[in-house]
Amino acid sequence: MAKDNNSMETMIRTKQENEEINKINKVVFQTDKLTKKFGGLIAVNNFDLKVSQGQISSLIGPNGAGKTTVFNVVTGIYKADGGKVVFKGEDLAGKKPHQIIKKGIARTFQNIRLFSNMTCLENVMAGQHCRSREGTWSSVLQTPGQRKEELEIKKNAEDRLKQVGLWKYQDELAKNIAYGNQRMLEIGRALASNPDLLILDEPSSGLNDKESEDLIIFLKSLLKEDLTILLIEHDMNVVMGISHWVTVMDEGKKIAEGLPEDVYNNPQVIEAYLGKDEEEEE
Amino acid sequence: MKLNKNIKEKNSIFKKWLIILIAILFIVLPFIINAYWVDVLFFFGIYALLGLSLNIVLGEVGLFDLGHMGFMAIGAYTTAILNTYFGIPIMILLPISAIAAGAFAWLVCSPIIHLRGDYLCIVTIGMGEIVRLTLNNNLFGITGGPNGVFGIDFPSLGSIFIVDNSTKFYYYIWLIVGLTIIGLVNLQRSRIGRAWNCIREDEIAAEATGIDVKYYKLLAFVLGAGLAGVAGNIYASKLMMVSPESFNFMESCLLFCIVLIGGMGSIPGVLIGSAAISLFPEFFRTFAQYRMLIFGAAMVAMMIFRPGGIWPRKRGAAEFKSLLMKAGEENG
Amino acid sequence: MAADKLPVVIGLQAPITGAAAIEGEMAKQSVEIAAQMINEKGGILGGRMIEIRIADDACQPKAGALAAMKLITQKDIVAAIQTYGSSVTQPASDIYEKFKKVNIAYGATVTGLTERGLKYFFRTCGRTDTQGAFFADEVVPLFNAKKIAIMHDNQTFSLGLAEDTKKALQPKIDAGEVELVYFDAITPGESDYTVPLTKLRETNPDIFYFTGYFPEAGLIIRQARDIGITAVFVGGDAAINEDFINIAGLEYATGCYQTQEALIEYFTNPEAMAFKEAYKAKYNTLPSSPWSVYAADALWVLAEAIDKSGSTDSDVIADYLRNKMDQFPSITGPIGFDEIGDRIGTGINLYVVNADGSFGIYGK
Amino acid sequence: MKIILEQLLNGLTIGSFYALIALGYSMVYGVMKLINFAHGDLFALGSYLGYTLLVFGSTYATVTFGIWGGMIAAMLIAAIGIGIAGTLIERIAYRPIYSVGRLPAVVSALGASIVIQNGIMVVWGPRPQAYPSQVVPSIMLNVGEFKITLLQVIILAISFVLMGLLYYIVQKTTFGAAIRACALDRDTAALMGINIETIIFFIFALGPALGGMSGVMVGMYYRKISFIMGWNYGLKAFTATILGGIGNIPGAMLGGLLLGVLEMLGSTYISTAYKDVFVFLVLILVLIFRPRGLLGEKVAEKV
Amino acid sequence: MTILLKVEDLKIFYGSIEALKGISLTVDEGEIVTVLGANGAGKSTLLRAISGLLPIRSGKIKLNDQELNHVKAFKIVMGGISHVPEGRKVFATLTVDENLNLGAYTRRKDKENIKESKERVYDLFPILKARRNQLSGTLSGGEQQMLAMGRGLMSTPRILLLDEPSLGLAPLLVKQIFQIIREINNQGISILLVEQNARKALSIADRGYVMETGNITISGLASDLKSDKKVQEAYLGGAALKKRK
Ligand SMILES: Nc1ncnc2c1ncn2[C@@H]1O[C@H](COP(=O)(O)OP(=O)(O)OP(=O)(O)O)[C@@H](O)[C@H]1O
Ligand SMILES: Nc1ncnc2c1ncn2[C@@H]1O[C@H](COP(=O)(O)OP(=O)(O)OP(=O)(O)O)[C@@H](O)[C@H]1O
Ligand SMILES: [Mg+2]
Ligand SMILES: [Mg+2]
Repeated sequence: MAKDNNSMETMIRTKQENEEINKINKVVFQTDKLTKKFGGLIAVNNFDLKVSQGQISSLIGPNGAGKTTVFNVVTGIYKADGGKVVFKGEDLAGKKPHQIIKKGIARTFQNIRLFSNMTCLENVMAGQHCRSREGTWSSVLQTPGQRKEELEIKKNAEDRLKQVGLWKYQDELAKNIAYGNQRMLEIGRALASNPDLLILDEPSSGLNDKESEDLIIFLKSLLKEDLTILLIEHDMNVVMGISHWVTVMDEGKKIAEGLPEDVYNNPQVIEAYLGKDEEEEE
Repeated sequence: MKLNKNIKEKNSIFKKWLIILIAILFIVLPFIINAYWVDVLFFFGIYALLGLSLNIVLGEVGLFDLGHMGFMAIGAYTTAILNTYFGIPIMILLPISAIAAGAFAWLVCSPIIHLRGDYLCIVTIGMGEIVRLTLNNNLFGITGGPNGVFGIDFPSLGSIFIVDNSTKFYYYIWLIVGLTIIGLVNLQRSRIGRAWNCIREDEIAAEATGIDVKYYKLLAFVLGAGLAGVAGNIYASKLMMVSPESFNFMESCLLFCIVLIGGMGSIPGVLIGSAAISLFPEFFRTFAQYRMLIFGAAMVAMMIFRPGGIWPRKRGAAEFKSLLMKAGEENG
Repeated sequence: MAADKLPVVIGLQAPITGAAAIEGEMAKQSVEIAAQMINEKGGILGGRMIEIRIADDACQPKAGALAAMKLITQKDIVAAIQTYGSSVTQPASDIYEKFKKVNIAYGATVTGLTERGLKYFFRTCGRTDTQGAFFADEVVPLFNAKKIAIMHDNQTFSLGLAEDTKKALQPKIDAGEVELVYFDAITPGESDYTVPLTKLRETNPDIFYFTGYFPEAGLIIRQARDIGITAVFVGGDAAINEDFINIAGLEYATGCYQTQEALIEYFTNPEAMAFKEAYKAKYNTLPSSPWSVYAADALWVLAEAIDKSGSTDSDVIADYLRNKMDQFPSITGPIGFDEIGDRIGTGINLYVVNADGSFGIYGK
Repeated sequence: MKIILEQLLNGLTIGSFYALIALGYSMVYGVMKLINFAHGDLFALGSYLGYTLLVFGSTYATVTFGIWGGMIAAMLIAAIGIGIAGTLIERIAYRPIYSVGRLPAVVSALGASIVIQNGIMVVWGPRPQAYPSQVVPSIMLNVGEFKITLLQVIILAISFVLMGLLYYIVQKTTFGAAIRACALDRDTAALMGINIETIIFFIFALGPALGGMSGVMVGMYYRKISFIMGWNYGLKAFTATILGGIGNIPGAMLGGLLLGVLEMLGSTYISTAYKDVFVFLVLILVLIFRPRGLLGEKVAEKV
Repeated sequence: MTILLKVEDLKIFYGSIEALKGISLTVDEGEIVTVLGANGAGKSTLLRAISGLLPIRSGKIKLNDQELNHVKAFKIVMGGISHVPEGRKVFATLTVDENLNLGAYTRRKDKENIKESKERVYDLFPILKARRNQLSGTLSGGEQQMLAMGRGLMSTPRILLLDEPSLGLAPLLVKQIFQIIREINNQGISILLVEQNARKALSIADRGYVMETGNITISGLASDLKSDKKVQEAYLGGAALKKRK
């Protein structure tokens, strides 16, 4: 994990700064009346979501609200029952997951899904699959072009591994590293595809407060790479700490959106999601 | 870290020598043993080739294929029919058989490739049986029904090069096995091999990582079938005949065992597995009816004592795990 | 002198394991009995004993090729007896040919086998086309049958017999004398054949020729009668034996017919009597399969050829078998071989199952 | 019309045997996710055991309780014997390798199958045996135009009762839920206080016992048994299980019956020789459109 | 107070890797004890060892002076230890209702009481009641966590081992879960709680232990740990939100 120990304050923008950024940035990604049903259950219901270029947007909401389902529809794992997903002006309807990542949307999963019996390095190398093209025959014959590409893949993977702080585990099987590290590895794998939009499903779950903070710093550092981030989170420290924009959903519908602190103080959100702020322990 | 590297290097040097040693042994072997054992080793080679071909599907991608003999049958019959009816030389038919088997795999697997686990398994069984039964029913009157097709030539390129005795067949098959191994090792170390392994580990994650799961599964089937087709070509020309009963379900099961006894996805493992399956019965033939009893018991015992296979594939530094941990601690 | 006492080794390639293991076992027993008989008479070539060496081919072509190699590479093996299935015999015979070893097939009846111009390949069993012709020319008129049903099991032998029979019937069909109303296969190894039999029943045949093996034949006759098929039931030579009666039950088996070459029970020539006695003495029964007796015959003619020609050289033996052997009295009657290695003159009879479970030659 | 109905009945008879064997198969398979190649051979072993009992052992029962008593005795003893054999195989061949995944178990099962099959051959000899006709009743019933043997009716009845019973146990009781839980996740099942060994014992005693019982019934009905018969029936049972949907008891029954009817259709309207080709083609078609089999539930895989 | 659960010098290995290097801890009757620690410290391993899922290399585990070392997992449950495993581990193709029934498997004869317990669980987690006939694999992450907790309560344990119960839950539910833990505790059930949410865990616990790579490094009263410098630095983090206000 990134080692610089910036204090939290410098990482948090003021309200005005945030508003300004929001104005400048254009929307790169949006869903339009997205709907997904499971049998009788409408998990996502005419849901609109906007994500602006170069920002961190958060999607929050009670358990079972349909957040993960939105992600699954967006990344092509489920087929939408209605509505559109637009990325960089292009409708992603009917695209398969492997095509969507090629368009520049990479994701992680709520329950980590790594290639457990492959090494960390291989996991990250696999992430570059959609950015490489050597075919079967050149691989069988190991043509110079193929070797060159393979070297590049390896080089990039090493860089990514270092970036997520897992360099020393490069040869370890993914299933053998600690949980928190697996989360970082999954992010590393997603990053390896050089995405424009990174979608993270509860990246901080299972991390303790300290580790979550490191994660915040890491995610912020990614913005420098011209990356847009959309995340689902339940940890309010993370959500409030890094998001430029927060969307709240409940029972498949959007119930609020706005700047973090607006949402935080929105009575509907408090009612449905945050709970009454009874006296904190300290 | 340095210590670690040293051991790795030593290990790979040791491996290199081991490979060279085994290669030399294989080259001189026909001069030491009699023709019967040369033939036994030839069939070992056939099984090795088949094992390698199934290993692509089963070992690398993790697809249960219990009808692999069907692909070999396609290759063998392509060779048999084109050779006996049109007199096309066997060696020219080698790539043609491979393409025929591969094309067949592509055709029949396309619609079923989305099936999972055991559902795919039964479909491959069904496919293998369909091939065998259709051949047995003398399709279009050209497969010869249960008698099969007789009078297939030896492999030759004109009159310059002809494979016509046990020793030549032995070198011929092992040359092909050798080339196949090189090709497959290269594949294992490429993005293709990685994509296959990813699919085996987690299909959904693989798809989300940008791997076209359907395409790569089909690719594995087509390549595996193509190699099985090559094996079929050589097999047909060695026996000078083909008949449907050589491609029955039991044989497909034995191929499955080859891959698992050796160790999924491990190329040395496949060689060991095919040795076990093809040599064991020869050694124990004197036990007559008890032979298969022992064979079955050995299979069970093998899995109990080495469930991961005799020579499982190792990845990265899994072999030096404890060392690496120490190194990691020093560094970190 | 010592060298003379060395045994003459004959190979026997047979399915000791696998689905046809029963045939292999009987062939082994029969050949060993025959060897024992010859040896008891003082052996051949002036006192050399015969030794049998067995290679198991599990009734598979590949294993058959290996078994042949195994026998050939044993330098002291003079000739080989091989083997049960036609598809196993075929690749093996090519190998023997290449290594110039006389090999005599005992259970491979497919017509085409001997027509490949092989020099060292012979067989003591007949060909399916003789049997087919017998059915067409003798049996059909005998029962005055007009509508004929033929059922086989799609295995080499059975299909061969069925097709040869069809071929032999063709002139009569063309002349409009008879009608082939049913010609289809069943899958061997199953238990229930009522579905194809019901289909067969609807064609209402006068005669029903089943060319498969006894395990299925036993089931088929019972199930056929149960669903009301009354046609005359005739089995090919692999269909009817004691086990057939066991499986079908005597009430069903009685009155079934069989086209059969050489059922050992009916041979009364001295060689056959001696063989039966020796076999019974050891195993307390007779071999239920005709093929195993042909295997014994194969040993019988090989011994004669080696003894008479005084040589263990393959060319000499082959030449003797092909040109000099004539009406040699073997267990299943006089033997000689024609140009292509087929046995000359195998008599085929129609047998019937009697009410007491015994077999009789029909009409005698 | 009569012929169609008659053929349908024929198909259902064959199918009911497949279904009966598939029931036991599906139990083991559904719970342990083990492609139990040995199941067919246990079935064959049951057949031989019943044969031996009827020929030698159960004369006492037959004398005392009549022909039906002899049959019941043979069936029960064979069921118990095969149940024991099943648990033994589980102990020896499968238990040591559960933890390493499913595939090694496939090889082990294949090995066990080969051992049993050749064991039967060594003990009883390679020739097929016939159940003696005097120990099996051959009463015919006339239903309208059709003839059905009493035995057939009884066999059908027994298999339907067994199916109902199994369905109830597995789907409706807490014990059944425990069985299904074990199939999903053994560690967590243990945390519920489920004794996994009891469950496995139950599965591997009952499944093969059902197989053994079917073996005796098939022997009595068709009379001919052979040491290789298990392989064919095992494959058919596997097919039936998949056709119906993995781990689904009614599915296995439906799959078996359907398989019988499909074979009938294939051999009546196409050709007997292409019967199995037809069956497998239909199976493949079904799976293309219903990837989880006919009654297979949608697997709850959430991403 | 009497000691209910006692772990003495426990060592656990995964193959050749030593995951626990000699752990000792106690849980008294009626107590809430929390175990904190970074990822991979061995917290889950500890719980799995206590409930009999892992072979013990050396050391002792005792429940009320009864040694559990070689007792099988299902018997340990009967002894009164209930373990809600990490990562929910609901039985995906079973319905919610069936999952709960299995939680009460050890007393399955006791139909009446099971019904009662189930009603209590449904009262605690009303959403489960609404989804009682849904296959649990299709529940949302939080719903699954609730189900796992509920299932754990069904066996009416004397001590409940909770492995990260707040994982993946919405803030509202996190609050509820901790309240429920307290409620359960008030009913006399002892609790051994493994949590990443150290702040919350320490606020409801009586005592706490801190684990680092297989060892216990700090232990003491929860209130002491909360103010401990090292603990604050490593596990509590600076609460960003607080500073914003
Ligand atoms: N494959 C599926 N089949 C049936 N229902 C499903 C499926 N996937 C999700 N659901 C239902 O859809 C609803 C939304 O689920 P989703 O996983 O999107 O929630 P979530 O907002 O991510 O919640 P959490 O924060 O707890 O993860 C839930 O009620 C869930 O039960
Ligand atoms: N099945 C296993 N095989 C090998 N090593 C394992 C296994 N399970 C856990 N480990 C290793 O044991 C150590 C302790 O793991 P454990 O799961 O107990 O940690 P934890 O404290 O619960 O962490 P987390 O907070 O991430 O849940 C880790 O280094 C982990 O990699
Ligand atoms: Mg979610
Ligand atoms: Mg843990």
